[in-house]
Amino acid sequence: MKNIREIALEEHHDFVGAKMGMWLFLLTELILFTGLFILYAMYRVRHAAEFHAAATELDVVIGTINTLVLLTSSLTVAVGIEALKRRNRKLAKWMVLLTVLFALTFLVNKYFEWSAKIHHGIFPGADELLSRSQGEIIYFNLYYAMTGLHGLHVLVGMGILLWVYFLIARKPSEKVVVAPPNIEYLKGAQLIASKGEQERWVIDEIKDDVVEVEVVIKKDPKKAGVDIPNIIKLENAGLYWHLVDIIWIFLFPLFYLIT
Amino acid sequence: MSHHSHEEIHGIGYGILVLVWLGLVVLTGVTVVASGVHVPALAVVIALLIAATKSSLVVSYFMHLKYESRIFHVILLMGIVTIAIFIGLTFFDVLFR
Amino acid sequence: MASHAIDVQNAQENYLEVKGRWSGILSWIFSTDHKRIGILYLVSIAFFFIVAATIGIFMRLEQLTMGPTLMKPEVYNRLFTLHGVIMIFLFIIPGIPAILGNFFLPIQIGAKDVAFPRLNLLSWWLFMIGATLAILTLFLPGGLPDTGWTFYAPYSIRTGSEVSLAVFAAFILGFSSILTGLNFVTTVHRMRAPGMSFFRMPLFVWALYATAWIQILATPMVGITLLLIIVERLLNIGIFDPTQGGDPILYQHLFWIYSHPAVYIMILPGFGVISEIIPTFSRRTIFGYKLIAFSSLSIAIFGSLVWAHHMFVSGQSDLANIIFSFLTFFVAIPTAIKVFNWVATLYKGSIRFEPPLLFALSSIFLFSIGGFTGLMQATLPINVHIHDTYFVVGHFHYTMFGGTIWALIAGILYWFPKITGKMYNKKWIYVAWAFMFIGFNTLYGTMLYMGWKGMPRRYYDHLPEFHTDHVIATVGSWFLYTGILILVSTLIYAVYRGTKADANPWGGTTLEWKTSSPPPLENFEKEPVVEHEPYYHEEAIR
Amino acid sequence: MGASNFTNSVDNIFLFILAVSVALLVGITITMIYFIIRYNHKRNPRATDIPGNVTLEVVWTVIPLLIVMGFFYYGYIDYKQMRDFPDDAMQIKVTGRMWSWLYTYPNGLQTDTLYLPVGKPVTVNLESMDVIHSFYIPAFRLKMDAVPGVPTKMWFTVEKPGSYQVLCAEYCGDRHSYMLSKIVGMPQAEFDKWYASASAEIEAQQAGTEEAGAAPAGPSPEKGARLVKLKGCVACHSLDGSRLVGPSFKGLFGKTETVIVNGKEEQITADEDYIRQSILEPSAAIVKGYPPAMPPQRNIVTDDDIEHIIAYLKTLK
Ligand code: HEA
Ligand code: HEA
Ligand code: HEC
Ligand code: CUA
Ligand SMILES: [Cu+2]
Repeated sequence: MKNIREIALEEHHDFVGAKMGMWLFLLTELILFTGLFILYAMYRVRHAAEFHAAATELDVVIGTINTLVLLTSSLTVAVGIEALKRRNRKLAKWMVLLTVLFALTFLVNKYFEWSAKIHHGIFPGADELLSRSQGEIIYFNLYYAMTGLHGLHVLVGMGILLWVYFLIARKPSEKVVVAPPNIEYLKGAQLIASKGEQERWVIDEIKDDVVEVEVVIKKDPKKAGVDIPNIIKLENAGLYWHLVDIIWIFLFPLFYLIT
Repeated sequence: MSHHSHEEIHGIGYGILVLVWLGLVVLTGVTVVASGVHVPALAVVIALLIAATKSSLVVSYFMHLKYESRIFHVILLMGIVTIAIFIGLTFFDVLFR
Repeated sequence: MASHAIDVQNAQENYLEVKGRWSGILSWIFSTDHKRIGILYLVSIAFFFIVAATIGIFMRLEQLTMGPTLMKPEVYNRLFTLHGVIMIFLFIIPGIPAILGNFFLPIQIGAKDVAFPRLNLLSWWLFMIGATLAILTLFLPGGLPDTGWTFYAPYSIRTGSEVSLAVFAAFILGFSSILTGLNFVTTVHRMRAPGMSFFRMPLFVWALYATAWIQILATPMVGITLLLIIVERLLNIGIFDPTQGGDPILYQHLFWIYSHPAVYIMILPGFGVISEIIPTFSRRTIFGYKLIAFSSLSIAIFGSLVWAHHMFVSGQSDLANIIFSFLTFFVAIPTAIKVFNWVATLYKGSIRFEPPLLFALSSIFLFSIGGFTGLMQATLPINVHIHDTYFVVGHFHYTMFGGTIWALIAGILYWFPKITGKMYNKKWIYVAWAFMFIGFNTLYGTMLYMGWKGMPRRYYDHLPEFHTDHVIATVGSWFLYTGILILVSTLIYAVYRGTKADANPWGGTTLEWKTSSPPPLENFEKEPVVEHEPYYHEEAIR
Repeated sequence: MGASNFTNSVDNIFLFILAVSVALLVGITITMIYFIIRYNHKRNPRATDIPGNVTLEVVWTVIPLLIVMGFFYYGYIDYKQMRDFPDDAMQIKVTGRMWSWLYTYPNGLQTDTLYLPVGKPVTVNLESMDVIHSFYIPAFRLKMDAVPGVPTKMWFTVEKPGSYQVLCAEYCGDRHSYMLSKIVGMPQAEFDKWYASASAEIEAQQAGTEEAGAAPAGPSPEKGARLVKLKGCVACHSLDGSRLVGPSFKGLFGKTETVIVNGKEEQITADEDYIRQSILEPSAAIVKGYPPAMPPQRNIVTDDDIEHIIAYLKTLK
């Protein structure tokens, strides 16, 4: 049996810390795209007219549909997180699954969009493309680079959401530990242990001479339980997914709506 | 530390989330319609403003930033300022070459 | 899952003795203990450093004579690229944060570990994977890249060497660096011991904190830039390619947006080390604590405003040149504040002159030369003349090698007893210092001189008028190499045969000196409570 | 007087900054050493804690600020001149390519050494045909990148007659360090004489090809010899049999060699057609053992030029 210090090190649940880590990571993703946005901005001011001309060739309808799909997927994942926080595991599962389905829809749409373009000989390095004006070449190269990288992020986000889905769908583990690393903190601390629905345990009977505590909570597997660490995993997955959405919010007008 | 377990429980209501989503959908409609404006410079500004509004909605509600502590706001601010610097200073080259 | 299997009874054991789930080498490469990861980095980084330094020696040998002798131009070009790539991406950027930062940041703030120990291990693995990929290019048909560490387009798009893989390796290394930064920021925010307010943090932690922000905010930029090089090469997405309407100058912007702030990723932790050493050996508190702390942040901020000073003759707009030249000068101010405060800290101290102090002060001296030459380069008309000459090569060796690496060595000497529990032979360190100091200035001082005379960099061969200078520089490199070899052998000898060091051999005041040498697995027997500012020397007159 | 109109001013700024820097460096170093000795623990057993001093901090923030602003100001003044292009300057086009410089005068005259009159402003318009190069004349304290797709320029006045080294300062591949050339400054009268005679030759040649298509002078090995230097062939092809980036021209004509066509090896004899193809479409057949590094020369050499070059290659036994 592991002792409390081991658990503390292994499953050190600093939720705020984990979320902070995720936000910092999102910053790096933002900057990654900033590189491309810089290029877009610079080439756009130089080739404004050609960008406009090229943009007419994109299908605004598909673009709008995809925007709506992503927005809705953001909603579903947000609702899913909310549901899990309220220990409504069933709703959470459905919502995450729905989000994954939306992501898939987005990718399928993108696939059709890209293949239509490629079919018309508009893809990087194609003779048809290279015969156009410089601004148009750049526009389409950027289009492929930016939506491509974004698509990659959709794919990754989908994978993460699926993974979290399976974590949630799994039977909650026997043992739920929310013990902070230090015994001191346990004294008088509030501890949520989700035995069944939304139950709270308050531990305050730890005496001063206690140096070690083992927190093992047996759960009734028949009731819907939630592994608390999964909440933060879903929250972080959600944060990532929203970022993917935000990037699209900018890509959409910059590529589709500048006609 | 376990105090935050509080906050894990009290999230925001489903209703607000749906409202925000509705707002986003409406704004998407607006930006599509507004793209018909035939003043190029203005069109870009409008499109970017709407996109910024939309993303701030996503950030505040869907991403919960409104309910997070100050340090999270600082983190986001750092990112935005950095992006502004990177894009802004590059313009000094391209616009004046 | 992590490899911590701790037996409470034996918590007193130091981190080197702890028996975990794994044993032997596995107990290192799968350890999530920040101290073991620090040592992992130390060993791997030192290995790459020796490889790249040896390449440097070979480059000098080629320059010893005029005309083709030792190697062909295509070999030389690959060597300086490899030298630069290893030195930058595998050595100096991870250098101090990954080795000393990993080891001491948690201890100095009284934490048990970093915020994300497993992520920390992942960073090291990414580092190794990146390094392996970079080396792998040697065995592919195109061979090592031959572009210089800057990978300028369009040359990097056209050359037949294995740029794609090398660039991908750098991309992965970038992620390793980002994850370290992310870990440190979260650690500083979330893991400080009771009483450790921001203004009680040691300055080394402040420096790492500022560095971590640059790592997070700037590194993705080089990530995307290098990705674009890959897609240009493999998928023909011509974004910088002039034949497709691309603008090669924009590549340089993106590259330097990262790579200039990166030079502060390199130097800030070095400044942090110096800020630790000087008060310890002066036995007094540091002069201007807050200013030094904030100057780290302001270097980080100003440092992100000046990137295009690498592009004064690239063809960017004149206005951009003027603005970036102007902004560049501001970086000198926070640096000046640091230097003056360090010097002031010596004032009325009770100075113990020991090897770490010697190296720290030499680092200030050498870095100042690097900094002043930096100001010359920032002056527009001078830059027009000396851009891409050996003057620049001299400048960056003075800053990176003279500043950062001398500070790294100072830090290693300072914390060596804490890390290993052993003390080295100080006499030999002084001998090594003499060789290094003389060699260093002969080698790089001469480079400054010939650069001013007009010797371009990345030249396989040189014109007769530069021959004497090259010979002198090469001889200097032998002294330098000798010095470093003495230093390293002294330290390696001390690891095995050194005398036992006690917990606080230098009289330091920060938390790492309040635990045993080497520290126990969780750094402290009992979580420390902080009551003073970091450099509180009890015996000092107040 | 300096070699160019900028030589002296740049040197002066440099010396000024150098002097200030050395003074500061020496000052700081001496202070450090003095403190180390004066406050050694043997002399000063107990340290005095001084956590800071606002006045001092302000002083050493403001003074360095003033100093560096001074540096910027002097630099700015001089740089403005460098970028203030005179209207009456002579316009020269400088083309960089792997790995040689080509100079084109206003009347179309092309040379591989840049002859210039002393005392007359010259604007150099740079362009590159492949990767980035950088046109560097150390004696003039000037350089500027030649960027493919982006026109760049610089200007100067040669002030002293003489021959000045031109280097390439942006890494551009294997023979970057051999991308050398010269600028020769000569008094105006001498320059005019040279310009007239060199141009006359060009005009004669152009006139010749235009009007008398029926009676060409015939391929001339001498012209060919000049062309391979002017057009930059010798940057990659040696004339003495040694291996540079490409195969040597020596003994090339009539040789039987293995080339790779569409990935398959073939034996060919280097006849006129093959050489023509090699120049205009190098990628069609790559000589075994060499990289596909030769750029197509379609815009560089004319069909006539090629005939001269072939004639010259025939003489290289
Ligand atoms: C550790 C790395 C490091 C550091 C810290 C610096 C610091 C600085 N660098 Fe350097 N630099 C590099 C690494 C670094 N550099 C590298 C690697 C390159 C070349 C890359 C390549 O092309 O391959 C380069 C190139 C480079 C260039 C481009 C040169 C060219 O290619 O044309 C310029 C131009 O402005 C420059 C300027 C500066 C300045 C102004 C500082 C300032 O931060 C310096 C500030 C310090 C001081 C001023 C000295 C200390 C202060 C005092 C002693 C107080 C008194 C001072 C005053 C009163 C002024 N650097
Ligand atoms: C930190 C960075 C660093 C360091 C330390 C060095 C070290 C050396 N450099 Fe460096 N150099 C660069 C970074 C560095 N270089 C970069 C970025 C470039 C630009 C590349 C480009 O153009 O793309 C460059 C370019 C460059 C050139 C210019 C090439 C050209 O333009 O043609 C030359 C020329 O001689 C040179 C020489 C040397 C030599 C002789 C050494 C050393 O060999 C000096 C001797 C040092 C040692 C022998 C150290 C031995 C170390 C150990 C034994 C391990 C100790 C370990 C611990 C203490 C942990 N370097
Ligand atoms: C950038 C380098 C470069 C330049 C400049 C260059 N070449 Fe080449 N050349 C090569 C290389 C490399 C090869 C071998 C590979 C190939 O066949 O394409 C080659 C091959 C040739 C061949 C065929 C040689 C053989 O052995 O079959 C001829 C002929 C030739 N070049 C002529 C010229 C002429 C004429 C010029 C100038 C107008 C010129 N080259 C300029 C690099 C160059
Ligand atoms: Cu051309 Cu270097
Ligand atoms: Cu820089």
